[in-house]
Amino acid sequence: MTIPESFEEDRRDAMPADESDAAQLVLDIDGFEGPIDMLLALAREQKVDLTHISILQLADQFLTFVAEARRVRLELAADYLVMAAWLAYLKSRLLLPDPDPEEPSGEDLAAALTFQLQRLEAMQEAGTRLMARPQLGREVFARGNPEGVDLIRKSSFDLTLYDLLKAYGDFKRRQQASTFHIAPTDLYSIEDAVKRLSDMLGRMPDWVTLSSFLPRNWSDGTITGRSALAAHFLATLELAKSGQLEVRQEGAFGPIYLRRASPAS
Amino acid sequence: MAALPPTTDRHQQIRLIEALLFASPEPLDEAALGSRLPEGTDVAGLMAELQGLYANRGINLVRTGGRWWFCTARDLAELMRVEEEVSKKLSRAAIETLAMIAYHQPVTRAEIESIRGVATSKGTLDLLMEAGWIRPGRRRETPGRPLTWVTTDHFLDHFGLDSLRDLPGVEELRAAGLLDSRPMFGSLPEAGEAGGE
Amino acid sequence: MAALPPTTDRHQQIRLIEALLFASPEPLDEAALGSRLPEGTDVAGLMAELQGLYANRGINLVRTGGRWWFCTARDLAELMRVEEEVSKKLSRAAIETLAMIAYHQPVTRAEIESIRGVATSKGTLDLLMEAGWIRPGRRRETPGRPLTWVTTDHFLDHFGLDSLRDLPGVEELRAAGLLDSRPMFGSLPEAGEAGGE
Repeated sequence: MTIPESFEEDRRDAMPADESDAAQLVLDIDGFEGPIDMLLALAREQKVDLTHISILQLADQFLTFVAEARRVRLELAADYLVMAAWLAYLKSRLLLPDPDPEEPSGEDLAAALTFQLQRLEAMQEAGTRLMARPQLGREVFARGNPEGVDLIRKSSFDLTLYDLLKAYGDFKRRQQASTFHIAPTDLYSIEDAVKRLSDMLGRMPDWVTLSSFLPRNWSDGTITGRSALAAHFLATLELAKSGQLEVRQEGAFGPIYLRRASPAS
Repeated sequence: MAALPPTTDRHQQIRLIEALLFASPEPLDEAALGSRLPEGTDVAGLMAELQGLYANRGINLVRTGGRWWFCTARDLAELMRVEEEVSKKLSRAAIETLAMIAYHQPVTRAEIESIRGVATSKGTLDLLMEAGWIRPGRRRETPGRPLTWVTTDHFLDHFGLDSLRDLPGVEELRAAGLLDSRPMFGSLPEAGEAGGE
Repeated sequence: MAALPPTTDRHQQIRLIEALLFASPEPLDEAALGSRLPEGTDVAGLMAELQGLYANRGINLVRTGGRWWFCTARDLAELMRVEEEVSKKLSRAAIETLAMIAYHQPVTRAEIESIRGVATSKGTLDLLMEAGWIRPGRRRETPGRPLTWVTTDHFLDHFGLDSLRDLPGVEELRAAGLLDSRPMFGSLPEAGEAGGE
């Protein structure tokens, strides 16, 4: 890595110290900007041009790292787990004959990964080169005390787009803060939903949609309305689990029907 | 490029003095300049040479109160004098009002007041109109036919926007960090989100 | 003393340009300079001559983003360098994000994330925008109409670039196909929600 760790902004919690190599690697995760950045660092260790790296070896190294991290119970960001799953898939595609001509071949996938690594490397180098240029106010200076000549016909108000957006953002935030001040007390609890469903089910022996159980004025798509829906859905699962209720759904996103569990079934 | 250590060479010494005076927000005396040069350097001699170099230029090197500075040539003063406009800062209320009009246009003054929750002074709208950023739009066809306000083309020019559609929406402001909501509720989508259009 | 009307004489024209650029708090384009000179004046020719006059001086005449300004000579950087306050140091994430925007512009946040393979932490874009280096560009005419980000003229000034074509290595990167911001394969892992925060 050409850039010292002190540049990092996305530090994760420090890991407990351990003598093993794995812990050493684990400690190093602080130095990476996500899984592709880590893969790039591993690839550089192969000390060949990125187009000639061994993708298999790279995948193995990464998978070993993830396995070790799990062994020492390090909580990895989801990005790393997704990448590990993808690399395992890539590995299988590289090692096994292609089962399905419709899907991209292992070589195609490896090429895509190589490109991704090259592209990130290019941008990391570009960033370094950019920052190495003489910068205004650091190595190069404009006139220290310009008298000012108003030449360009422009508004005399000193307002940038940033100021404008910031003002709107601040306003929105204040508005949200006041909205949310009372919102939490309106959320529907699962306990309430279980109680409500249990009370009503006794009177409804036949299939009824879940939504018809929702309290009036709570099915309007607001946060509180959605909290009622979520609470009632969880309550449904809870009651089904304890055998008090049967649930039926025709297909994904279809309406959910419930009825009192008949003692016979 | 790696320059020669400039302090050893007379030409480089002059160049350094030139750059230092140019970048300094205030005039510098010879002691201050000398502190950037090797001990024993003939600063006064260098200054005289530099002054000569600029004698006929549009910028002159002058000394007042024992301190040196560059200034524009006196004889150009007549041509340099332009209607000197001081750049003014807008009040927070004015910036917010402009943001409301930008995001909610066409919008009436009463609507701006109800969104912001405070009264808008007539002066604020006048100021924004004077800056050329807003103009009256159509009247709203409601009782009292109130005037609406919209932004101008000059508004787009000033902020480097191609069209009003290029104003970031609320979600994008949030994503850019301009709307750091409290973490607990940050993930909850807002009820009845207006989307900032 | 009353000077000759300087606009009729080439030397005086150059002196006036010199003084105007020297006094202006921001870079000026040739149109702005030309508006102070008689119609039909060869401003570009005058600029070339003036630039030549300052080529070896401690102050140089430079053009970035199509606008002219004086600044201290690059080769004096070592002697002029001011230590940055620690707070001004950019994070690696911010530098990388700035490079993505500079080289891939206009680029959406999702594209930046797909190239970096990690979610953009809140505040990174905010920071770059506050520095005056980036701004929102046009929306992409694709589903969701995402906002794009582009660099500003101030970005060019700050890094001493005449235009985006002068970004270090940009032609080689383009020729190597590395400035393609499309995701390569749908099957490549996308930056997850959880990453990088």
